[in-house]
Amino acid sequence: MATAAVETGERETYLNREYGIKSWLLTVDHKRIALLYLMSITLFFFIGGFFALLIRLELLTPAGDLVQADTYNKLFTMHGQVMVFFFLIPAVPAVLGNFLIPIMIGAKDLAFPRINLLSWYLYIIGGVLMLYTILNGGVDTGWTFYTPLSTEFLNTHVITAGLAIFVAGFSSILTGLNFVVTTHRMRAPGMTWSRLPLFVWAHYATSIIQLLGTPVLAITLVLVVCERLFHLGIFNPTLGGDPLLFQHLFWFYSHPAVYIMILPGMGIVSEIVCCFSRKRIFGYQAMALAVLGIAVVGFLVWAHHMFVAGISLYAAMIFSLLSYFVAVPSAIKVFNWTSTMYKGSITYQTPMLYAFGFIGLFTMGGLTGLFLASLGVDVHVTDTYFVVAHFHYIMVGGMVMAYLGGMHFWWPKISGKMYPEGWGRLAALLVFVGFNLTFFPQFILGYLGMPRRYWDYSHSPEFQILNVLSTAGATVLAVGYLLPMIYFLWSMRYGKPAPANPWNAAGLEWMIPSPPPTFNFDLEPVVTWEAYNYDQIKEEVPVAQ
Amino acid sequence: MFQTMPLWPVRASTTANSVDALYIFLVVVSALMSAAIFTMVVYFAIRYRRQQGRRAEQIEGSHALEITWSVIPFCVFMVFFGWGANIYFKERKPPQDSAEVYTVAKQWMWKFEHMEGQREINELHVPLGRDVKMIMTSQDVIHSFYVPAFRIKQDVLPGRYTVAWFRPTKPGTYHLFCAEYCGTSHSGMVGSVVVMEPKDYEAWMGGGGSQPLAVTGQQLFTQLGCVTCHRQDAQGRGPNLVGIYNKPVLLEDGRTVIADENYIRESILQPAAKIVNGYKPIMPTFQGQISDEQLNALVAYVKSLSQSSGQTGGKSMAAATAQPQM
Amino acid sequence: MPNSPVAMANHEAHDNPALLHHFATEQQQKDAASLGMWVFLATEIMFFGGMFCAYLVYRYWYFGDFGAGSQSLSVILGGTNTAVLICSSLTVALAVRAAQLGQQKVIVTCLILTMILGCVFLGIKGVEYHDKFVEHHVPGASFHFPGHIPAHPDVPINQQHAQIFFSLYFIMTGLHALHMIVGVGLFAYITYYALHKRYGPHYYTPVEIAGLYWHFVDIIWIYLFPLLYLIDRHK
Amino acid sequence: MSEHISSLKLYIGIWIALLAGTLLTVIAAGIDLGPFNAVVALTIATIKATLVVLFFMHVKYAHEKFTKVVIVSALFWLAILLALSMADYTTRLWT
Repeated sequence: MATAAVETGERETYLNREYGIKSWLLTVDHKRIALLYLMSITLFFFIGGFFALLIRLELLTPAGDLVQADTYNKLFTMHGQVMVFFFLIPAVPAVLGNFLIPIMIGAKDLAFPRINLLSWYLYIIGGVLMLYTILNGGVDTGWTFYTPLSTEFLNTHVITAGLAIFVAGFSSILTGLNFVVTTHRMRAPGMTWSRLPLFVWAHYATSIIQLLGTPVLAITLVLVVCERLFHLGIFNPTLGGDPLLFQHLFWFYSHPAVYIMILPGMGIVSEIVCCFSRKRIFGYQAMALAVLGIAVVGFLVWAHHMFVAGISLYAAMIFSLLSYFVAVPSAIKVFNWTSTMYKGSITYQTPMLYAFGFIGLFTMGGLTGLFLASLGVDVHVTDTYFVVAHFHYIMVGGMVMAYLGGMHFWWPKISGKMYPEGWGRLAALLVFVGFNLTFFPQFILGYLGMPRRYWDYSHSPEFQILNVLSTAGATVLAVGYLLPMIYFLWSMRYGKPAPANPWNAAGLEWMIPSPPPTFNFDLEPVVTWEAYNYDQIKEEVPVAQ
Repeated sequence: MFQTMPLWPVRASTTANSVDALYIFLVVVSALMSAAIFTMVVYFAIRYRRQQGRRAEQIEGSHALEITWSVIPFCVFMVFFGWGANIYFKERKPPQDSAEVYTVAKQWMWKFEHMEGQREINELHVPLGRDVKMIMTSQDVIHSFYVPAFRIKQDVLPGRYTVAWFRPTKPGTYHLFCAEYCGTSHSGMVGSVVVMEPKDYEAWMGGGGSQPLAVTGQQLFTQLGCVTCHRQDAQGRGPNLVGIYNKPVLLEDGRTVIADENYIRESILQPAAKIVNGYKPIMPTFQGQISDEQLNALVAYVKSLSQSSGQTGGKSMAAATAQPQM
Repeated sequence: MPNSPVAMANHEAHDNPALLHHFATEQQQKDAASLGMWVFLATEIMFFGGMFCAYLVYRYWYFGDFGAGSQSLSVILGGTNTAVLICSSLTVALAVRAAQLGQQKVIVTCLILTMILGCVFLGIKGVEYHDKFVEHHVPGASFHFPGHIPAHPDVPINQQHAQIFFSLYFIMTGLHALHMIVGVGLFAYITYYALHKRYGPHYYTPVEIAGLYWHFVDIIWIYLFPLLYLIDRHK
Repeated sequence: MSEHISSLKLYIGIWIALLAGTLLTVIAAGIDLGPFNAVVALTIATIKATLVVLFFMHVKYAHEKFTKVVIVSALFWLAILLALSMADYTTRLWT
């Protein structure tokens, strides 16, 4: 096989094996598909981020003076839809999971490479539908699509937005399907379940949610579209339907969807904390069980989004109680990461800084979640900025921090180049500071009673100072997010070549060259060691330049 | 330009006191928990930073420790749950003698109607120290009745009643927000709740020359011909409505339901849905034929039929102001 | 690689065209495909599950109107369709068996029979839809469903509640029919390869996993039939 | 690769059982059993579904236990959806 790389005399990698647009768009190599995903989710991240900045700018002053009310409603709707369905949910699984899972378990590829490519195309079809929606005037249902507002009262592009999410949902399902089968069927000899990196465990748990939750969202969106087209009445109270049924079905997916976002992040943090503490994870078994526990119990709590929606008093109590059950495995994870650092040999490279940030922000996000699970307090703070702050602590403070940490940790493996460490640390710091400045004031705003999705708060000017702080933080955050993109791109051309194992980390992915060859392993590896065998790795993390 | 920046919302209802107490408890416990975690992370990060000649000590984990830090937080969580559930339970159960305000929400305004017949838009006047029960419905989409100073919030749904209640403890004017996104002018669907000293309230109330809601309902009851079947004796073709409010009703299919506002409402709009035992489903439907305001008046009238027998019907604010304060 | 020596197991390079490059053995490939289909069917259960949830709620609320709606459906046609699907499940199972035994002609015959039965099902379904359309039982502006609910001859049917029943009927059976169409398409594809004697005792994974899908669609119908056609029939 | 090959007799037997079940469920629907009509209908449907899963879909002979885990989890999740939703609907009228 004469490949492009061989002709130029370089070592053949997945990047230089073939060139040309076709070799990318028709690839079935999980690593190339991961990069396709990386490019597309980055695009959507910046689209969603742009909407967020406009929202924050509008809220700088109490009056609605930057955009019109309808425009504002579209901005927060599309910010939510783009970020949730086109960034947060696919980001870690489809980019890092796709790239790393086969390598981590010693496989040449995912079980179904063509389905993997199909799932990217579905994502793109969904994404194009979403872009079509945005460019044609947008949609203003709120990302939650609450009926009967979305079905009977709005005349924006609800149907295309619904279809976009429907199609993207199937992309997510196929990714999950591939991961589950791959984890079961493609492990190398010796790679037992108890030797799997926690990153793989986390994706396995995530896949369960994707597989069993997403279809319910899909059918719910089908019903919303049918309602809009034919006015059947299933969610319309004036035709005998129950709008709360929509909320039940929607949150049955959309609450566990939060765990789709955060569990892979937890997997990343486990890898990073172990590597930069030079230690085996504290309580491997509990960590693996905890992600599974979160995935299962996470399905039992959805109606805590509906405590004031008009559900039965008794159902509310059950869901409140169950919500606390899901907090226990989350608490275990935080304590175990902390304990992993105990008596370690810790260095503060960029990925570790993100991991520190994740632990802190996830702790705060999780603890404020307990406020929301508590019925009496939830009545006051639900649908206010308290909720907005809480879920941004989990999704941005948790998931995005972990995603960036992971991107820095594995960037040398993915690209074969080192990023500039100093800039990396600066960006991590900016993200952390900017994030807290943006979202901490929103907790206070929420308890003060500022409802979410308000375009104009001129009736309550007392909310302004906190909003100004939040907007100031958002600009810092924006710089923090732009920096990595710039220096990652820079490093692709100017970065130092990365060695196979720049961090002296444990795990199969570090035993193959950077960037990996097309089929990952020339020979099928046989695993004879436990995960995070840092006791067998004599070298420390090389000192940063 | 900047007004003062409050860090704590006004506390103006009995519920606000209990919610704040729990909230402060939660803040303190969470602060302690996160302080413990942050201290450990920072301490370990510094204490066990990489040093020449020292290597990481491998520790497998400890089930004892893991169980400890699962069980202890879980017990704390159960306190959160129990305390919060207790508050919620009270929030969802309006006291028997509450004054009642019928509320119709629509894009994008709040319409209130007092038992005395006063109507208000986006402004609600209530007397200090009186339990007030909001009986709410929506004409279009889902809204949410939210008064931060009272720490109460309840979604307002089309097609049914939802209920919220509060007892104001501090005179003043407080924000009323719609907290559920309801379309273009969601952020314009705001108003205020004015809590007045009982004397001022009576003066305000005396200003209007409207007729009580139940009387309006009674007139409708006659006009619409309800009275021909729902007679106040056992001879009517429809059930006698005297004294039924909040009482169990035996249905023809053997089920028993409580005749609350939602049941009365449903029985007017869809009479065939829950037929009282021993009666024929002959009543015509009033769905789409009466407005939400008329429906409220009818419900208020039917409930007023239960007052004489010592039941709680639609109590008015005026009746309230005469009562002893808190 | 200084950290820990990676032992490598050397597998002989294979040149079996049916075995994809990233699998070590045929068994691994077959197991992956079959597990993949099972996992997909699990998601399908939840896909229909959302509909079943809506069905359950409204059946609980509007039982009488659901009974009336149900009685307007033809048990004869629905029952016949159930039998047709069960027969098609048998022919699929026999196609898999024939592949396991290497009986090329039987594979093709069974697959064609399956497709014919699938089309018969869809045809009968079409007749039912047509009847409903003629009777104005299709939800929408011209929806009209007069009559009384079965248990209470003097209670008129609530049009809105009946419309919800028929909405659920059409969406559930419509989604099911869509799955049938996909299934027939899959079998057409497989039959093409069966005609080229692609399948035999050593390789019949496509027949098997398409069969799993078809059986699943059959099972959905096994539940849809009593849930939609047989509510309150005795009244 | 030693896959189980079921006998023709077994397949025909299952087929007859399924057809009989269909007939039975139609007959049972015509008898007034009160609330048990639904129970009987769903029981028959479940028996039929189980026969299809075990014999037509070869789960009885699957050498892989995980197939069963997948089926059971999907049903468990469906049960979560139905049970917890109904926990709301059935208790709304309680006071």
